[in-house]
Amino acid sequence: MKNDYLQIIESLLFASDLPLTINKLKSILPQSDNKSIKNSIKSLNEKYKKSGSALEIIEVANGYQLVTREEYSIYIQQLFKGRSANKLTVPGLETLAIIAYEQPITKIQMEHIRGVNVDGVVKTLLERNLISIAGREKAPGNPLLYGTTNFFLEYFGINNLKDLPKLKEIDELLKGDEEFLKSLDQIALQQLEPEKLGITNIKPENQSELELNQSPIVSQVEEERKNDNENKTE
Amino acid sequence: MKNDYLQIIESLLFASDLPLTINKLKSILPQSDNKSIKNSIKSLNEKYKKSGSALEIIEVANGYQLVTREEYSIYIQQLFKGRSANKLTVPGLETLAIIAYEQPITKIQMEHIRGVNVDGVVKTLLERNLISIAGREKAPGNPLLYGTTNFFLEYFGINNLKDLPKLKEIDELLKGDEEFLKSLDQIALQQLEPEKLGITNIKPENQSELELNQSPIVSQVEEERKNDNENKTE
Amino acid sequence: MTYKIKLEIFEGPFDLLLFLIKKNEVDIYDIPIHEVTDQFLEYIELMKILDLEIAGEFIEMVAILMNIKARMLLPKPIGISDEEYEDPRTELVERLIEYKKFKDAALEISGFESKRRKLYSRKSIEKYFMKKEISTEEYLNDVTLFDLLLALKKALDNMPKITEHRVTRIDITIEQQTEFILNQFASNSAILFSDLINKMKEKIIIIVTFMALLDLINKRQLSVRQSENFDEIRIKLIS
Repeated sequence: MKNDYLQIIESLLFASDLPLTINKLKSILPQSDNKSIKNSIKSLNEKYKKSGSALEIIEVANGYQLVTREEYSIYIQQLFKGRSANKLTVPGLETLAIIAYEQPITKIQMEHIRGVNVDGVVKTLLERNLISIAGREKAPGNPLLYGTTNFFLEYFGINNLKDLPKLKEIDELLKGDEEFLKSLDQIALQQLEPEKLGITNIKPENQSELELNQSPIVSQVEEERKNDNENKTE
Repeated sequence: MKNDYLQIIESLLFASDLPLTINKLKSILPQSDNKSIKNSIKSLNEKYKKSGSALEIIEVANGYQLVTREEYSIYIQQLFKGRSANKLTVPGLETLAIIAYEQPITKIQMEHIRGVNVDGVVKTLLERNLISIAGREKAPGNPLLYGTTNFFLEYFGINNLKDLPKLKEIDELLKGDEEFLKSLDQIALQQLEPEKLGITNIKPENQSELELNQSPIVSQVEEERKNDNENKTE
Repeated sequence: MTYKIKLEIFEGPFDLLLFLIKKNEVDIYDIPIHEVTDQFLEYIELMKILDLEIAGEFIEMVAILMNIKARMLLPKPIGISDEEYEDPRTELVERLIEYKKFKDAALEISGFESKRRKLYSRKSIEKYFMKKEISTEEYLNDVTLFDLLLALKKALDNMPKITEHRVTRIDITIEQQTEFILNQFASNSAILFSDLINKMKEKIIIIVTFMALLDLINKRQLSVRQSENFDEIRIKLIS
């Protein structure tokens, strides 16, 4: 099926984010050789040209890559330009999170938590309308205070700041005390007194297998983390 | 240039890794409207079909996306071997279904329906960006509410939440449940060989009930799921 | 190995109950509660013997089933008509049906998932186009509230340490609390559980003490009696 062959190559070139070498294509295509692959790529390119497609296959880095024709780059740039304006960087998101939870907050305070200069990030967040100036602190130098905007709420799909998950909830969400619950369940089970429930054939050996592990239930890390969060930044 | 118009759309769909909404396309294409865009996409799809292309445009997550046709997935999988996320687990799918149909919904409500703790599953779904926090319930304790994301739509290939399959009516639920029985795979019990384990109080009647139909241990659904996970890609 | 994988198929007590109902070919609205309860217990027993983790929900379901079983044995109160009488099984049946509804839906969307995974979209070629204009910082798509949380957690985790930071750590082990419990019997032959814990302020201490107590019971050093539900728990030393 010569025709199918073309389509397999097309699908592979389309799905791959890197140029594909002839060897790679050969390894996937049954009964292919260098010549048949080169010919197929040539046929595909002719087909694209004839049907007036926006795509073409180029030879690059010892391989083949499916790309858009040069003349459409102006449109694609618009696509990405708009998109990057809508995006946040990782440092941006971290700073935004701190502002959201600690507002109103000064730059100095943000830097205290993040440990790095936040000038650039704050500027971007202001430009993006995710934060705004919320007054001045009554302290030496009267530094500016920052807080989140209504657009921030809209962006994250919540109605008001009270809806932001609390630090405790974050910890619960991210960690989940599964181990803890499981160990309690095991004990609960052991305590059921199976005879009374009508289970009579559990042998003592088995019961002993259910014995608890002796490690403290809540790890100290967990405990420390809790304290950390409670005493965090003044 | 009517023809050029098709190509611009093609190049944009090709370049984007996310589905593009009509609004997005309109903002880039000069002098376009909903109708002209919809028509162009239809024409493009017809062109692909006629020329025997490996590509097609699907409607997903309130937008359009250029993807490879299903029949080429076996080849592309070879390209991505070992490089993609696993399929969702059964608890993951069940919890996600509950969230999708009942959103916004609290964890307690999910647990009431599923009858089991959902902490771990919810965390995984959050991490995979399939669900997100959607505010708080106005009820004692103000628990967090959860809902599905745009990526959820993309992941399942549906255009919007209305396209989710209808929940079955009661009588429909109760009859003809081969699939369900399979998924609950009784072989589990057969494999246990109760006698060897020292369980002596299972009466012969019960034992025969525990006996299994001799079908392969793993139902076909399971088998497929396993294979998919092995060859999966994103 | 195999059985471990297989037994996980019952995601929870509802799954197991639905399976038992199906297996016995009985009407969901008329569950023979006695048989089903027995089979449910048998299953838990198997899990125990195989030393599998049994989720608390299964234990909870045993309690619910036992409760329904007991109520079914009671005669219908005099003066209550058939219409007014509520079958003790009703709530459980409704929850089972509700659960089944979503279980079926999950199976359907699982089909969507399989299908969608066969359609490949492009990886972004953004980087080729934007290289000159934007910095090398990674940009994020579709940021959700959860991402915001992760960012906050990361920021707090990486926060420079404050020098005069005080951490109150509660060091408590089961061994310590075992000793504590046994010491209580120096002057008393029996103690009440409530007395044992009522001076404890930290939840974690109460929990560890409780575990120590269970441990002692398990080792048959202590015995525990309670006359009725919610009554005081009396703890005695076994000598």
